[in-house]
Amino acid sequence: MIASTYTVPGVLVFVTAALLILVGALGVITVKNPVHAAISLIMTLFGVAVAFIAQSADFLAAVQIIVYAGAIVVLFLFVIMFLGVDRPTRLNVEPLVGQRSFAAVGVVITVAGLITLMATSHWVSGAKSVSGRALAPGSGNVKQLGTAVFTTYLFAFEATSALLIIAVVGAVLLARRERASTPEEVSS
Amino acid sequence: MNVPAAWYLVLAALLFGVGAFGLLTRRSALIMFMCLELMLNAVNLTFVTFSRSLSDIAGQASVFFVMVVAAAEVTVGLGIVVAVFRQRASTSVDELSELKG
Amino acid sequence: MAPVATLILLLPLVGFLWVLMMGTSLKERVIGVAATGVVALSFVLSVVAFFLLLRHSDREMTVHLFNWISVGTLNVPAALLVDPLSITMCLFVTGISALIHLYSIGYMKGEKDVRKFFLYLNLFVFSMLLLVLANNLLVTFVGWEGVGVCSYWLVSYYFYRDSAASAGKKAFLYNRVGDIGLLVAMFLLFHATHTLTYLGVFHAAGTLSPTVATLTVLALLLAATGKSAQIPLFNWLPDAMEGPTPVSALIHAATMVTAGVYLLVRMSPVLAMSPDGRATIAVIGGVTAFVAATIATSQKDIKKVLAFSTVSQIGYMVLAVGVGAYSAAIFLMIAHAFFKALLFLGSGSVIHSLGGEQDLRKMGGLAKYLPLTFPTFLIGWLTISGVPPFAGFFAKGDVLTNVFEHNKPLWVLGVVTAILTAYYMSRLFVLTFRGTERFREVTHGHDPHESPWVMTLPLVVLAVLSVLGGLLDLPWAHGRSLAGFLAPVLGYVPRVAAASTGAQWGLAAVDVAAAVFGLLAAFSIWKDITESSRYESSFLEHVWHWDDLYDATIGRPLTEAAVFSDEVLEPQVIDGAVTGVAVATRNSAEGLRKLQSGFARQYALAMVLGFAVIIVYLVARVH
Amino acid sequence: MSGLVIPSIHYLAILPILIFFGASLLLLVVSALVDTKVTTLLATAITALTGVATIVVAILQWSYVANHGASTTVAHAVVLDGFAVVGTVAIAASVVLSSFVAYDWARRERVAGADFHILALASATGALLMVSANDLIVIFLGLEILSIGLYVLVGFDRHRTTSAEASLKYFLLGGFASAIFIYGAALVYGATGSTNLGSIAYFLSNNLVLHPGLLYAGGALLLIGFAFKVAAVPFHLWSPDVYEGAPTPVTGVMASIVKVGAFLALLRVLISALGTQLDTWRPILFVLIALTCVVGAVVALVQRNVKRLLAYSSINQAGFILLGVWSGSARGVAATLFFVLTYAPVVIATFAVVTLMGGRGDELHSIDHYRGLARRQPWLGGALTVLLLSQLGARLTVGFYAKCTVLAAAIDSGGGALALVAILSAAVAAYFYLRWAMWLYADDDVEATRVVVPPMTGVVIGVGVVVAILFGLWPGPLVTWCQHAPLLFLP
Amino acid sequence: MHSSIYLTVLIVVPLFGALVAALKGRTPGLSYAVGVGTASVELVLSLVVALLYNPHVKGAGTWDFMSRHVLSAPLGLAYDVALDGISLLMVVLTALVLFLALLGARDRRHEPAFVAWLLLLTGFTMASFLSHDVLEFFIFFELTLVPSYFLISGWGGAQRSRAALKFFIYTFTGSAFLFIGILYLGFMNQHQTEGALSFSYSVLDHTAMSHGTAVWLFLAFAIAFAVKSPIFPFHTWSPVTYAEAPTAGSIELSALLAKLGTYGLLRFAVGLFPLALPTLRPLLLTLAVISILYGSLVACATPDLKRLVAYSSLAQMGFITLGIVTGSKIAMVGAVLLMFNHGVITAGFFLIVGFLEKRRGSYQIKDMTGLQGPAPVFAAIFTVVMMASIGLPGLSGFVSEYLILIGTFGTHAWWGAAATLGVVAAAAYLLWAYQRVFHGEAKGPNAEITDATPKERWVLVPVVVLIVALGVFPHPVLDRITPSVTQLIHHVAPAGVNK
Repeated sequence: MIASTYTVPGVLVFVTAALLILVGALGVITVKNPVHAAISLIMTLFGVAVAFIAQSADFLAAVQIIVYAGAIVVLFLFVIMFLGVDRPTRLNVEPLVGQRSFAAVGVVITVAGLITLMATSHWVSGAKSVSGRALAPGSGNVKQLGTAVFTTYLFAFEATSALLIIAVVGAVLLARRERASTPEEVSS
Repeated sequence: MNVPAAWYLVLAALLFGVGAFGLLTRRSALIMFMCLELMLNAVNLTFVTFSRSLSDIAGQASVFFVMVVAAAEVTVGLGIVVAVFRQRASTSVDELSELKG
Repeated sequence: MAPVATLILLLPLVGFLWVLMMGTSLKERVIGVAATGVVALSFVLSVVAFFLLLRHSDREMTVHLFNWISVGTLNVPAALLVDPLSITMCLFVTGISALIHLYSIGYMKGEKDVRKFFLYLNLFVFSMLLLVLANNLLVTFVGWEGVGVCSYWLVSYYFYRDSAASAGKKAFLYNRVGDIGLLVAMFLLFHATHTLTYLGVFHAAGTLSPTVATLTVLALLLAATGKSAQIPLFNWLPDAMEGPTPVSALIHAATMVTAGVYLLVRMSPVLAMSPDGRATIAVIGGVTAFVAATIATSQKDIKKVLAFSTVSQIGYMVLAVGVGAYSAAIFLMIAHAFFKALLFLGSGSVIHSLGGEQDLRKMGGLAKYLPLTFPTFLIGWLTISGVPPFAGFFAKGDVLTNVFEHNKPLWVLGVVTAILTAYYMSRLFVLTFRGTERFREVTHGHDPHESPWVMTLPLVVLAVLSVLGGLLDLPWAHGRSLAGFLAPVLGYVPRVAAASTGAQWGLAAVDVAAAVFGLLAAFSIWKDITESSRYESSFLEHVWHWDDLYDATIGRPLTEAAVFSDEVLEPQVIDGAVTGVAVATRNSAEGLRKLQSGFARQYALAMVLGFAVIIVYLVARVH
Repeated sequence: MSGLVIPSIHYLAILPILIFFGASLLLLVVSALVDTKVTTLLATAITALTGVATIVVAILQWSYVANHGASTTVAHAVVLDGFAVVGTVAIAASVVLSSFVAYDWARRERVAGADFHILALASATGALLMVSANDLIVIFLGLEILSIGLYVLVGFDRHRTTSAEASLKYFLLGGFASAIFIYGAALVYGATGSTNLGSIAYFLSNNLVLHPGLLYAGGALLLIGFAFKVAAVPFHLWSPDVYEGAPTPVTGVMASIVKVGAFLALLRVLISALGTQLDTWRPILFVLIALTCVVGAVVALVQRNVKRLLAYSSINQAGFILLGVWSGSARGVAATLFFVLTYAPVVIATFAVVTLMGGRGDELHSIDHYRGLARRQPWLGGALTVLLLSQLGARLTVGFYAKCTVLAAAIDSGGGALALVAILSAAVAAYFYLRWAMWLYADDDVEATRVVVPPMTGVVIGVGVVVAILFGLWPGPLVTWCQHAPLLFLP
Repeated sequence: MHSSIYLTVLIVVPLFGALVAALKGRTPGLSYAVGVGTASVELVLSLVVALLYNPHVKGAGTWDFMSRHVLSAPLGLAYDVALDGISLLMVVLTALVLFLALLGARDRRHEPAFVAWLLLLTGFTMASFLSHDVLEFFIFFELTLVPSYFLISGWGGAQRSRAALKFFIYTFTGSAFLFIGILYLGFMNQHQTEGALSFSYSVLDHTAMSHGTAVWLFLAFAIAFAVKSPIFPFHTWSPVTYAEAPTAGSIELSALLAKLGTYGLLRFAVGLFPLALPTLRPLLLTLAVISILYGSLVACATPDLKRLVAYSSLAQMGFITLGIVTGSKIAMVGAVLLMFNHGVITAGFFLIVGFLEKRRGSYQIKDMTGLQGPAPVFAAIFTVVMMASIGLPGLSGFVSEYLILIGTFGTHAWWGAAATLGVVAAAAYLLWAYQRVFHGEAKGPNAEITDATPKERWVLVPVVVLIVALGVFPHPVLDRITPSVTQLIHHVAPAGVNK
């Protein structure tokens, strides 16, 4: 598969996805205005969704759009507006000396290293399909996904409930305004 | 019709790198969160790519959980930002350097 | 015999312990009498032992007391060796000690701490006897150190005088340096012969390699120079005169200072193995005798003069040992003990009469005030000057004759020394008893008075001994004499065999001539002190600047080194290294602390960099 | 298309997790219903009960493991082995102790309600997940549950702006670390074809990986994720700030529960799953350990704020614990278990004392504030001295045997040099522990105000001291217990 | 073979005493009484043990009172006590020194704590001397740090905190190497025997190891012990610590803890790694000789009496080390004897210095002059102690020093000769100090000081008696030491230890 022949549409899809993803990502880290950053984020998310579809993860692509673009980014925008921080910030100054250069060097080395490492092991070295069944394209894999989530990952699935609850509780506690407690409450 | 998995993996790595760089260079907590999201998306992309090349559904299942985690993190994270903003009327991380030494 | 020998040794110790225990409850007088008594008693016992020994078939026996140290091959019993040599030493040590104890009763009357004085004195006698009676080197060493420390205490007896304190310390340290010699000698002998007892060592002496033998002899010589105040360690003795005069007489004239000579004589079988060693000994002795004599000619202090004369006389003894004339050395030692003790006690009597004045320039014309001291001192003077028929003449003659046979240059040196001896003693005599009276301001006009009988009696006895001392070993008394008595230990060398009678008379004549010349010279020069003091060179008065030399070459450098180590090396270098590490740590801590800038983005950066390093390592590992 | 087959679930194995999570849900409901005045006390009681119940369950688990051997359940996602049991006990105990401290703290700070306890229990659930998880994804979820709970707890104190600052810093960096971690999980998945530790181990032991680049990358990323959680240099920078900013009881929780969870999970991943690649990880760990020990000890020398000081001290301790990981042997596993098991109560007790000394507003953390404490209050001062000596590793305190075991493990696996570095760093650390202890006995300003020791906190301190001394005198049983609590998979 | 119960009691009694003293703090003076009582019991007990000790036990060589109980197999932790001629002497010394310190250097500030720490220290020291298990020894060896630390920092002079910290960190660092060495040795042995992990001395001393390993391990051990002793150049903590510590502390430190170092060097470094000895001997001999000469040199210049004693101790430690490493039996016996004698002598020194400080309120030499006038008894006793330290024959110091020197001379003549210079040096600095303090004219406050009180005299009596007795009649002691030393020598003999 690594050396599988590939077709023009495939490449086109990939290029589209790649462009969406990278342009969006660069947008996030370069644009001045947080709102624009959020927009670029959506762009990236779409790109990822495209990549998902291209790799026959249709369901996930859907979730990606709904959850991420639909929920998370909206949440971001909401907070931005709520806090009223949607005015542009100055990017040309970097108070921390050498931060950017070091960051660039570090990140480049890391990413390059990671890619090299992956390359040395021909991108994938795992055993094919530990879970046995080959991936079915299209809707088939929704069922597979469901099965996996409710069998192999049943415990993880249950654990997410804990995760979400604690997230909710936490968010509530954080966002809650200070309730000045009156002395007699603690006098006991 | 597919391009080699390698391409997607490299793409993911780059995305991860961009996210990391953004995290290191942007001062606004909100933007930094977005960068975290970028990184998590890179992970997701990687998972899906492996899932495809291993023709194993587990990878996609993992993505599912990562998304949940991302959601949870954002929820709490934004809550924290709000809390901080209440105290300092700013989302700039650099202003939070009272604790040091 | 065994109990007798043990008692001789223990009596003084008993006296010491008794006085120590009794504490301050005792009266001065009682203490004095008791101390004198025990020593006198052990003298009597020595006499008894002497006669017992004469009847003893092989004139030697060992008295085993108890097992002192025994580890592996090292076995050191606490045991005594009774033989002619040790008994001879016992006799004159105890005898003279007894006399001087008696003298001290009078001399120390009214001193602040008489009890302490007699304590030390008794302890000293004990140590001295231990030194001479021991049957092995280590026990000898005990006595050797014992007398050393006693002399330290007695010299710094007037501790509130800084000069006295320093003198005591100096004496101890110089002796200590000598002790290294004795220790090393012991080590060498032990590892060569696996024993330390004299008899054992002598038995194995034949097997010593020349090197070891020579090294041992030189080590012994070092020990001797320390204890017997020979070059290069002689200059503690004059300072030691800070002690009370009886101490000077007993320790620093008659007994302790001769211990070195005794040691060399005792080790004669080992000396026999090393001609080079003996030659060195002879040279040291001769040179010391001469140098000390020259110094003595210019000293102002009466006791200093006597001190240097002591050094010079012991030089003669060492010289005798060097040329193998052991019995001659012993002979001179005994004779010297008599007349030098006499002279010291006499000078003590003089000082006593002048209320503690020791400066020759403040004396003179004392003859008529000191009816008993004057004649006895006269005898002592003639004896040391070597005028026949006194003991000094025979003893010194005995030595010089032997030297003449072995080593002509040293003999010449000896004769010159004899002249000097006669000269400085006469100078002393003149300045003290003759000429104008210069002591009036010292005595505030009163006349000096003669000392009590306890002090004069010893003078008389010693005077008699000095006169008759020669009888111990007359040249023509073949064998039936000291030499003969000592023969079993030292090997009897008849002089007659070597030198012809004529030669002997010749040498004797030379000695007499030397003595007379010295006398006349002194009398002619020292008629009047004021203008004849130009004959005193400051170079000689300052002991050839010997102390200054040591101070410049050893004393000061060491002191500076010590101060340097204490003030610089220790705190700044050695401890500095430690504190340096501490400081470095603290500084690096401050540095690392800077990294903790408080900026979250920098923390993230640190993580990324660490990440990068790890990745790089892994990439390197994969390729 | 076969029907859905729900995997069999061995409830005993997941019971502790259920109890904890259930308890926190219960508290959530109760606190919504009952008047706040009661709930702080009630919450503490419930937490205590939860802890006790969990420990009882742990005992049952232990006997089960002893009889039937270690096993996995819920589709191999959860593992039940002695190792997990010991971890469970440590976490449960820590939670109970911390909740006691938190109770008195809350009363003092006028913080009503059960929020702390809810979050603490929830986070602890995450820690429990980590120690018994057998799947990278589950570990990741556990990590997140634990972390998210803590992000909130750290920002819990509204009176101090530093609290919120610490919270945000912790969140940002923590999020970064989780991203790295999960990326690592993804790469490992790609390298081995599974996220299940068992399958990974199985795969690695049966296939010789000719091109381990991907595996290495994944492992390294996982390692970094953990290194961040256990605050290993250079991934430690967050911890002093967060320790200082967080409310002191929370700091205690972080120093105990987080470390237990993270270290045990790290052991499981590195030794169970990636144990065959140990030679690759060792050099990395070597550097990490050396740096962690030294930096932790050295920087602590110049700290005036005791919470920061303890943060660095715990960094130094983390270096020691990593020694056990480095050795990668059964002895090393046991040593790590023993260390975390004994370190947790001691450090919680120490922070309990710090909480008391912090006073109203939790501000008084300058070390000068401790001068003459032992002269004013001999028992409190004495207790703190013992706790400090134990962390110093003084003989006859449990700290000594903790260090002894990990050093022994390291040396046994040929890490003499590393052990030497570590113990020399301990010698440096001795300096600030002792200086602190000495100030406790300083004679000056004995007249300063006394702090009252509320009963619950007193109990916690007492427990810490007892642990420190009791097992210091008689470590035998505990050591043996840890020896008999091996990992399910050992290469 | 006698029952090990004696030794256990020896260890437990002081610990128990400490507990009681700490708890009975309320009533004044009671804790002190408890302390003295404990000390007396300990002393009697140690003497009983000394009398019972049998140097020829079947199968145990010269070990007596032996028994071993494993406390934790995985840790290799065990309670393992035994006594041989070498440790016997140290045991008696420990008990004696405690007695002297309590009677001679009472400190009434926070008395219960003071007594408790002192007793604790004694208990730990006793235990380390009795340990027949290397790990156990190490634990107690380290434990002694804590009480000494609190003694110094609690009752010391102006610089006490600095001194205490320096002392602790310095020794702690040193023993880090020891710790690693011990563990390493233990595992090496375990891998060889494939048995349980054990640190028992009699097990470990059969560990086979390469020459290189032996050298490294020896160094690891030697550093710790060199710091503790102390030996040049690891000595710089000792002057400041001895000077700042309270008198009792100085006594315990120099008379006992220092011996822990040399004892460890002899028993563990030399005893366990004889292979390393030939290689390292030149180094150790040189350090020993430097310690002797350098210590004496600095002692000449130091202005403080306690520092002076500290440096003289450094010199004495040099002698002991010399005797330990030469490998000559005679020297080794001498070294062991000197450990004891130096303990007594230095205790005497510190006691007298302490008494003088009580009167003059200073340790500075320049503050004292002509004390022999007003205080002849002090002068006399000081003289005896001083002479013993100088090595005057007939006093205890001489016998040990002489044995060391003559032994060394046989195996390493040049080092022996160099060390012999130390004999002169000792006389130099001590006599000079004596002259400056006791000789001369006593003026002002110096003239007013009172002589030794009866109590002080009684405290000093045992010191003097021991000094004289062991000088004149060392035989019984030597007879107890020699067999154990012989055994040790035989054990290490094949590895190039001559004689």
